Amino acid sequence: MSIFIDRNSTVIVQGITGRDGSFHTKQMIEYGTRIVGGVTPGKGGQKFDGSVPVFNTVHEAVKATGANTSVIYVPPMYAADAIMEAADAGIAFIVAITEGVPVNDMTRVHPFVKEKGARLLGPNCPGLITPGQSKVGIIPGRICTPGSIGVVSRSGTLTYEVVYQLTRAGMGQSTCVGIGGDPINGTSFIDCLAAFEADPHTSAVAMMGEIGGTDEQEAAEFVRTRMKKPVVGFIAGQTAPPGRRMGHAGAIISGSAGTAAEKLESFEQAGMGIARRPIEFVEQLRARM
Amino acid sequence: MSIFIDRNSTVIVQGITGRDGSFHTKQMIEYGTRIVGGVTPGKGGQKFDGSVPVFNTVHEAVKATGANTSVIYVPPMYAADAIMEAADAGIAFIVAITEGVPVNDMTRVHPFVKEKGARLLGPNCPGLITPGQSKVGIIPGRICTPGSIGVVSRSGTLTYEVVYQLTRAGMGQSTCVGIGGDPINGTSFIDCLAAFEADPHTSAVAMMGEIGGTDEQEAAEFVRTRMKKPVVGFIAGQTAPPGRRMGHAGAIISGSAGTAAEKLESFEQAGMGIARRPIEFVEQLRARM
Amino acid sequence: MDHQSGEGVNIHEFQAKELLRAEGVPIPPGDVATTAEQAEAIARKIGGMVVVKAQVHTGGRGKAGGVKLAKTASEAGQIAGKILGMQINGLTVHQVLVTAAADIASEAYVGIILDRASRKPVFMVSPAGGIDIEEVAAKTPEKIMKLPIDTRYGLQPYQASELGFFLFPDDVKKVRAASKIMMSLYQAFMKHDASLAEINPLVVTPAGEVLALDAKISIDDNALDRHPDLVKLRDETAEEPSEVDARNSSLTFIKLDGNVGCVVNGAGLAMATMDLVKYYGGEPANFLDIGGSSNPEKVVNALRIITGDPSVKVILFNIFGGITRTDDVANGIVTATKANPLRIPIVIRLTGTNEEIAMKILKDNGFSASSDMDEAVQQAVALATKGGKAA
Amino acid sequence: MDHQSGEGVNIHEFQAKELLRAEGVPIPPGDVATTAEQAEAIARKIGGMVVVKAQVHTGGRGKAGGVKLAKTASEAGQIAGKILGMQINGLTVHQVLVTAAADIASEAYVGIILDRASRKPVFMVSPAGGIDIEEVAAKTPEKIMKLPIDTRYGLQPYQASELGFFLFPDDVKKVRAASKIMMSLYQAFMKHDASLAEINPLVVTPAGEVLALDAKISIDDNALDRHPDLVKLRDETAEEPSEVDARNSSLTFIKLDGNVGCVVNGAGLAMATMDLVKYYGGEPANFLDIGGSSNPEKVVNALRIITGDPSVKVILFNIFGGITRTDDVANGIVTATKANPLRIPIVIRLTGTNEEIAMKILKDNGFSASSDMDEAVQQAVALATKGGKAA
Repeated sequence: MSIFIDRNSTVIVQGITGRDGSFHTKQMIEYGTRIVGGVTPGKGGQKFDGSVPVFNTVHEAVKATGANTSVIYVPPMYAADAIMEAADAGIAFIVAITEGVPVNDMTRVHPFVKEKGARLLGPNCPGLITPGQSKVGIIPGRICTPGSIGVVSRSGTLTYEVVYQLTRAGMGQSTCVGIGGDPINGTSFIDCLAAFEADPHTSAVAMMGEIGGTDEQEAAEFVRTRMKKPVVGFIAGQTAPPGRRMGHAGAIISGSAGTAAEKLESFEQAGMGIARRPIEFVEQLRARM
Repeated sequence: MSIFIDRNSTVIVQGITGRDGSFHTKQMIEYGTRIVGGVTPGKGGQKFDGSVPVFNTVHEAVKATGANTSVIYVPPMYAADAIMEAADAGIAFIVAITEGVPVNDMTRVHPFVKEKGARLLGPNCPGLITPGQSKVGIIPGRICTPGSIGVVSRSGTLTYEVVYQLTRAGMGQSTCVGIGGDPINGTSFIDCLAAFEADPHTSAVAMMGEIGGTDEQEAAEFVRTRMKKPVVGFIAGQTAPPGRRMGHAGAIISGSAGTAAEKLESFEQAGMGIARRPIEFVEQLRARM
Repeated sequence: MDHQSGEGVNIHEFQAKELLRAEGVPIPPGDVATTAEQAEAIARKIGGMVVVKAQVHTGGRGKAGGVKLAKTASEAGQIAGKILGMQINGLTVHQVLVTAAADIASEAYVGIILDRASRKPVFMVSPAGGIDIEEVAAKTPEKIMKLPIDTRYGLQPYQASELGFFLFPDDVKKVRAASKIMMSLYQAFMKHDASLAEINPLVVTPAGEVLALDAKISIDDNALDRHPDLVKLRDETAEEPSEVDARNSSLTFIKLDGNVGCVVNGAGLAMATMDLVKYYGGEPANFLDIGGSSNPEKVVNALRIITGDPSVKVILFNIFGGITRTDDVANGIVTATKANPLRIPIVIRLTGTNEEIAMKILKDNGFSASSDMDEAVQQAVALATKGGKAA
Repeated sequence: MDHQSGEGVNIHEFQAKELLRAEGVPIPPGDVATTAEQAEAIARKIGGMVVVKAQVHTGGRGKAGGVKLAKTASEAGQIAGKILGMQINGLTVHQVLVTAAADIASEAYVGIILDRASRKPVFMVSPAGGIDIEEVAAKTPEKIMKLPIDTRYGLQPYQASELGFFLFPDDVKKVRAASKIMMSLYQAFMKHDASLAEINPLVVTPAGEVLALDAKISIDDNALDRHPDLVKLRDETAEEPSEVDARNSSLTFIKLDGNVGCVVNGAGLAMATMDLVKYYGGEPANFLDIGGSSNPEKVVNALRIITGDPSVKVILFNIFGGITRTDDVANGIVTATKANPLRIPIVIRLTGTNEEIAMKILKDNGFSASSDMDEAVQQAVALATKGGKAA
């Protein structure tokens, strides 16, 4: 079917009455996502957009709606608290869109979410979309089309670019996931690859990495040892100078680790296809399916 | 055989060169406990008592000796740290004798030990003894004799009293465990009862509780629903005035919960034998074996 | 509900309020006075209506007349003069708190209690404040919200907000104010190693301000070593003198109403000994635990404290030597009775470490001793009931 | 080893030392000077031998002559006069730290780095201090101990002790001193939301004292909102001016050496665009991410910053509208070029949200635009290489 979300996902929006929250809630509803409630402390009892009930706390929202998914649009200094509130209230899948969450906050949030048995996607991510069924986050719905390619990426607009190319080429997607570029995030490449491998409706995976860190190398090792489905990879930042930051915290090269060359080398060793340009995903995937 | 320790337990002593640590280490060695090392920061490389190697850290001690058990005699303000060090170093069974550990420390230590997969006995406990095999802690060895009665207690000298009576009556013990009287401790009555139930060499259990809290009631419920072996219980503090503390933090009555009457009532409902005086353990156990 | 788990050192209301004020809890201005004149001066400085409150470690101060409203500074002085020196539940009032009176629109309860069942500090809040929270728990438990806090993470803002919405479901401004107070209360609880921290009542004024009108904090005994500042707050004049004496001698002692004075090592055995006294028809005069270390000095102090109680008719020693060396105890008995010969009988039960040496010491000094607990307790009860002489 | 994960705001050595000193780290006395006279006065106050150290955000100060020993106060003044105004790795020295010189018996390295692999701050210590830790990591990795810290519990004393024993296996006094410093370093790291906190070297004096001689702290950009005090420490004179300008316009900008000026939304797409420029034989002049929000003002600022670089031969816009509305971007381009007509060609690629409206706006104002990324990049590279004119 898909990974993480489908037509049955029941979603609440934390920060539903905020600027970004309200805009994207409307977009999600329009796309068909089952938005069952929203949370804004002090606005409990109101209706968003005339129909979506608003609650003061996530606990109340979950109790009243039975939601299993939450998407977070609260300001960065409140994001860690919002994630923990969702996990504590029993939300199983939490998508944190918020950009600029202090990294130290995430060192506590990560084990908390794990202890509660929840899955966190993000923060600082565009969310995810299962085309034709549900979108949770901010990925533009009209660039996607249902199909069998799983897409996973560390960046936002680059994901859109690739998905757009795939759609134009007639290659639909099972689920497109943006895991976010922060140093500490909830869901890794490997988590997504494992889910795609287990999903009967995914036949191949497009993976977009960046310079910095070793997540892509670990993902490649996972592909090599644990996956049967074909995976095509791309690394952004081949021309970035070492040691300078590039907007994402993850997009850094330091010393010998985390270079594009190193990552592409690991892709090759894992037998993955390599897209040198975004557009090459199409031919590389086609060649392997 | 026994629970938690036996002749194969390899034990290190944290605080081995201290006043209490050195005294009881000698007693343990004399009893036959396999003391394989000790830890005192800054005394690494020395030998205790001419033969036991001393290390600077628990990690070093575990690496060098392969110890699976640790007993802690460090001062109260350092006890939480010592317990966490032991758990972090891979010690599976940690016995904290230290009295006077701040309770807030234990609110962090408890989940830490659990996360590391270790078992903590205590703090503020006399430790335990498997007669004829190994003693870890301060229970006087000569009052015990090998046999099939499991003994578990919240207090120290009261345990000795009962064990002494059992031994005088010819009723040997499989293992005698003092779980300690602090509000937050590592091993509960239920943990010990479950272990005794699973131990083929234990035929009956003597359990000594105190007023305060609801541990005994929960233990009684466990006996009722999960145990086949006979259990005889005792509650100290029947004459204690409500709301006053009695040396142990646990020995408190507050409101309707935690009274001796309530606890004894729960024992009766669980079909347990009741010892009204310490000496009555002998007849009550004999009647059920 | 096991409220008071964790042994606590009580501090006075005004001290608790200082600790909370330091964390940012809004509290009406006030100060403590030991004389009527001081009280009047404080009231004058505050201006307007004040409350004069007896500072003693007991509940029911209001019912006992220890809390009074004063309209003027001079009235505050007069009231303070009456309250100072008053006896409340057997304790003398040495200090009063003079604090600004607040108009009250509603009262709530907010507390944190260290809870043994969940192994965590537990927040307990209720919109039904101002009265005894145990009464609320018994009669209307649905009006209490309990929330255990994982101290690895601390109280999170969303939790404080949940607690706040339970108190004020329809007013987000009050929720924010109450949440802030709960964050501060938690900070104070953790910082000072409290076993209990309570604001009762937490009031809302007609203007919508949220204030702490009364506060109670107990500090974990075990943590005092790292809080020298808090040790100073301990007010020994507000406690039973024999218990203060015992604590200063490193003994755990609680005075009771019977006539069999008990000296035991270990709290569990001490309680079991008292129970056995009762079982055989006697009444224990005290709980006394000399602890584990074998220091003859402790025995001397224990005897001094017990014989200081005129209602004690017999002294019962019950010592099971583990860490405690029974010969040390025997030496203590000999030393103490040589210095201050006993005027009441003594029954000694000793067994365990160095028992033979102890028995010899006692015998050489004219004492007899048993190694059987039941036997010793029966003998002590008989002596207390009929009068008579052992040793 | 991904040292610098977490974007960091660098602060100067003297500022880092102040933060550490506040947590109790022993550091030789010193102060910062902006003139030779001030430096001399500080040296006089300190007395004895001092070190004069350039305060710039770059490594290799020593090699560049930015760190010098002075025997007297007047020598310190002379040296400061030489160092002030000096260029080190392209950065002008505006401040020097004058600090007491310490005798050194041995040097160690102590650092905490936020590590993405373990998702924790990681302590990294080495008895081989004073030199570049990356060199130690490469050549003698066994001389480095790494210890991830679970921030739910914080650095525990036993861990600080383990790290201390790794540095000083045979001297428990030094272990204790170093452990205390590590506890303080961790406090500072957490308190200030650092992504990096380093003491290098941590020295032992011949008398056995353990001291921090140099310190470096980077603050997590994302946490600055809760640290207004730290924002003030940001020294914009020590950074590339165009990057400061971009940051103040809420743009992420990094200057590079090529001639194709890139304006992109999203860091990943921005890097992919640069890579594609290179792929087609061109050289990007910069990394510029206008971010997600669609504010025409940002586009105006982006154009101003890029056209300020004389080496830029062509401007390439690559916008994939998601949150970003492409019509806003189009309006920004029109506004900016009306105010300041472009003297170099511009290539525009727009697709996504409100694409049709954007295309119309551009067409109405005489611009052409493509919806294909490869096509646009190829065109821009061709223009940069051969010269020419689009739009």
